[in-house]
Amino acid sequence: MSGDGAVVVAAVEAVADRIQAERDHLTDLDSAIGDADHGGNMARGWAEAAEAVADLADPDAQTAVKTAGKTVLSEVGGAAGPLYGGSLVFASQELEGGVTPETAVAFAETYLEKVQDRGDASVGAGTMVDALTPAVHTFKKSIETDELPPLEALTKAVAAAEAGVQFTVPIRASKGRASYLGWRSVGHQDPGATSTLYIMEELLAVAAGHLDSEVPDVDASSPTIPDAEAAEE
Amino acid sequence: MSGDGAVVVAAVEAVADRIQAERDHLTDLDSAIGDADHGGNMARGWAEAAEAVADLADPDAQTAVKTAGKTVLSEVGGAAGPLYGGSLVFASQELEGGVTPETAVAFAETYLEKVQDRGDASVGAGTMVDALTPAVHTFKKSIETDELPPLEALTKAVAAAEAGVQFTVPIRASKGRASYLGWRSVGHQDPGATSTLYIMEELLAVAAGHLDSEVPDVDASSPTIPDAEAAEE
Amino acid sequence: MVGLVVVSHSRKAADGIVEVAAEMGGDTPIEAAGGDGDGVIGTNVDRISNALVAADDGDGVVVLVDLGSAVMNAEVAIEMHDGEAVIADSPVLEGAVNAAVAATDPNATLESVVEQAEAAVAIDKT
Amino acid sequence: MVGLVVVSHSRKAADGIVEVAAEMGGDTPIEAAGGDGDGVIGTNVDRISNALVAADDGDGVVVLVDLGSAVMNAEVAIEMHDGEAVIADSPVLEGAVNAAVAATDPNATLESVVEQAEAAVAIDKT
Ligand SMILES: Nc1ncnc2c1ncn2[C@@H]1O[C@H](COP(=O)(O)OP(=O)(O)O)[C@@H](O)[C@H]1O
Ligand SMILES: Nc1ncnc2c1ncn2[C@@H]1O[C@H](COP(=O)(O)OP(=O)(O)O)[C@@H](O)[C@H]1O
Ligand SMILES: [Mg+2]
Ligand SMILES: [Mg+2]
Ligand SMILES: [Mg+2]
Ligand SMILES: [Mg+2]
Repeated sequence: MSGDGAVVVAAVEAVADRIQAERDHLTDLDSAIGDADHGGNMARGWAEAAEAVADLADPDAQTAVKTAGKTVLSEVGGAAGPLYGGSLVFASQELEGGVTPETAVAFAETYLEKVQDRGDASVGAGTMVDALTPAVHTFKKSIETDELPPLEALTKAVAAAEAGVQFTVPIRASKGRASYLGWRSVGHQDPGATSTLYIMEELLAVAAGHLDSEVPDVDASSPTIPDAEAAEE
Repeated sequence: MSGDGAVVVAAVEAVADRIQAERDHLTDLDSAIGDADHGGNMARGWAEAAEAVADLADPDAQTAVKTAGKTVLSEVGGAAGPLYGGSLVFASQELEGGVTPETAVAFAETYLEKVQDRGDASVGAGTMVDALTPAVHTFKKSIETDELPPLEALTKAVAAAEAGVQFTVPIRASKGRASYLGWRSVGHQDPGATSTLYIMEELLAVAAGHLDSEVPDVDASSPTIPDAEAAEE
Repeated sequence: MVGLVVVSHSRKAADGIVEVAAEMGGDTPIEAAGGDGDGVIGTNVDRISNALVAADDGDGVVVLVDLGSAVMNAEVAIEMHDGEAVIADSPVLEGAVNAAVAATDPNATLESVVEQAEAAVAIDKT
Repeated sequence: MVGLVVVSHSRKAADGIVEVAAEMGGDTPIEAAGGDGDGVIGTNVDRISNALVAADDGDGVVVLVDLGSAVMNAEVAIEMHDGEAVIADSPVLEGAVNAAVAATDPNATLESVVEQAEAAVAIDKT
């Protein structure tokens, strides 16, 4: 197995390992503002997804992503099932021609659209959308406008996701189970935003290994994206 | 065992037998506009009530009625439980001084009030209230205004209940399960109104036996109550 | 007949809600899709898909959902379903009872059953 | 803490609704009173009474009901109960979830929990 498909398989496996490692932390986050199952949901779903993609015979990237998504969709009993799994299945169509910077942007945008569509959550609702939206915006601008190399774009996207995760802490949740808590959701980090960040970090690591290069040293605390200078250019 | 308590015990047994005999018919009525359990609910509840009152050692009327009501309340899983059982328990207080025409009227009025209160059904909602209300009004007027002998008053009350049962047929139900059917409830006889009539018929039969007299021959199709002549007197 | 599917995070809840609705539902096909399939609290798109197939005799299916992922997984299952199905914007148990009764109307349509399910929000209990 | 009692005609439904609500309910005492006690569909005043006692640790109980005799039997049980209890005018499952969450608020009162339960009618699902 080689090429884009193999990279996707490696990425799914890396995500599965990472989620397994963060399982208890994700569950703790979900226990504060939800039903304490996000770690278990995600660990189970991604472990199954890793097995499913490993079983594919020399898949292309689209097939591997679609298989991972279908498995997560079937195996995860919580909101993460349709949100992660369903959106991966849907967005996999953008990878028909393999993984290039352009198809990666299209994939990211389609994935975001599907998550927003399925969950009906705007930015600021205290969900995974808060991590995903700045990440996708940053990735797109970095590739399309700033013409940065893919790894650098992805690094900035990860930093953007991190900012999004932090943004969920001080804001009142208005979607998902955390919204049941009303004001009591303020001060809590969203589990789904957090797992979105972990997944992106793994994508970056796998991409770096694949592109055989170091992860660029981008300052996560001040990502350059939608900042004043860039806007004025 | 003798006196009022014994009459109540006999009445409860007569009701239990009658309901058992009408069980399938009541269930058929409830199957058309409800959940097909009124016959079973009532048969079970009254059979248990008959056993419970038979076990009492020389009860007074109040105790016997209260025991029957408590048993029906505990044993009947449907609306009939709180409506028949709960109202009997509550109204039993009116029989503290035994059964006289006056306490019987007070009992009937209190029972009706409790049924209306518990079920929040007005006359014309297509429920047992439609049988009970004219029966209680007629009984009260027959005793208090017309000064009829108790058996004659009770006979008129039974005729009034019968008119109430017929009244539930053409009207749209607005309380109880039949109300879920909306317009489709029109044309159906209410099971609870029907069982109310059966109970009153048994009360009349037992009272007649007790007072050792014939049931007076009152024309059921034209009860004399709230009619024009009476009103003008 | 219009069919019903009841989706709840709890298998027991879905099964029990079907029991309550069936009391008034005559021959209405009513299927439960509760729990995530491993006895865990959650919802599962495959269970919902199977329930849709079982409840659909060609006249469409009204889907009653409890919360959160039940709604999203029901949407996914409906998108994959070969036939008409609609999620009712109603309380799950009360909507199911209303819909079950509405489905027994000889003139029932998918629209009329959804409408009755959604009318359940107006039910006063006290 | 304010406690909850879930009354449904189906034992499974009551038990399952408690499962769903407990997911979000922390230490909230939540008791099921489902079915008529003989495995038959219905409600039973004695079961409700026992559930009230079990759920009441002195701060009162919010009672969630499904339909018909559930309401009347809950009223009877509440009249007989030694303590404060209120029926919420809300959908049974959605109200139970809302109430369970509301009860975990350190400032919760019987009133605030009923209010949140009743706010469940406004939940949009689609
Ligand atoms: N409507 C929604 N839109 C976007 N994200 C959502 C929505 N509902 C939940 N989420 C995300 O899903 C996460 C919870 O996932 P999980 O615990 O697996 O599901 P559940 O809430 O069903 O138990 C939340 O932290 C949030 O990020
Ligand atoms: N709210 C109400 N007020 C008065 N009577 C009612 C009410 N609800 C139901 N009933 C009576 O109860 C009868 C049904 O009793 P039953 O079948 O034993 O209970 P359920 O409807 O719970 O199955 C109805 O025919 C009607 O006369
Ligand atoms: Mg969760
Ligand atoms: Mg969950
Ligand atoms: Mg009935
Ligand atoms: Mg019943």
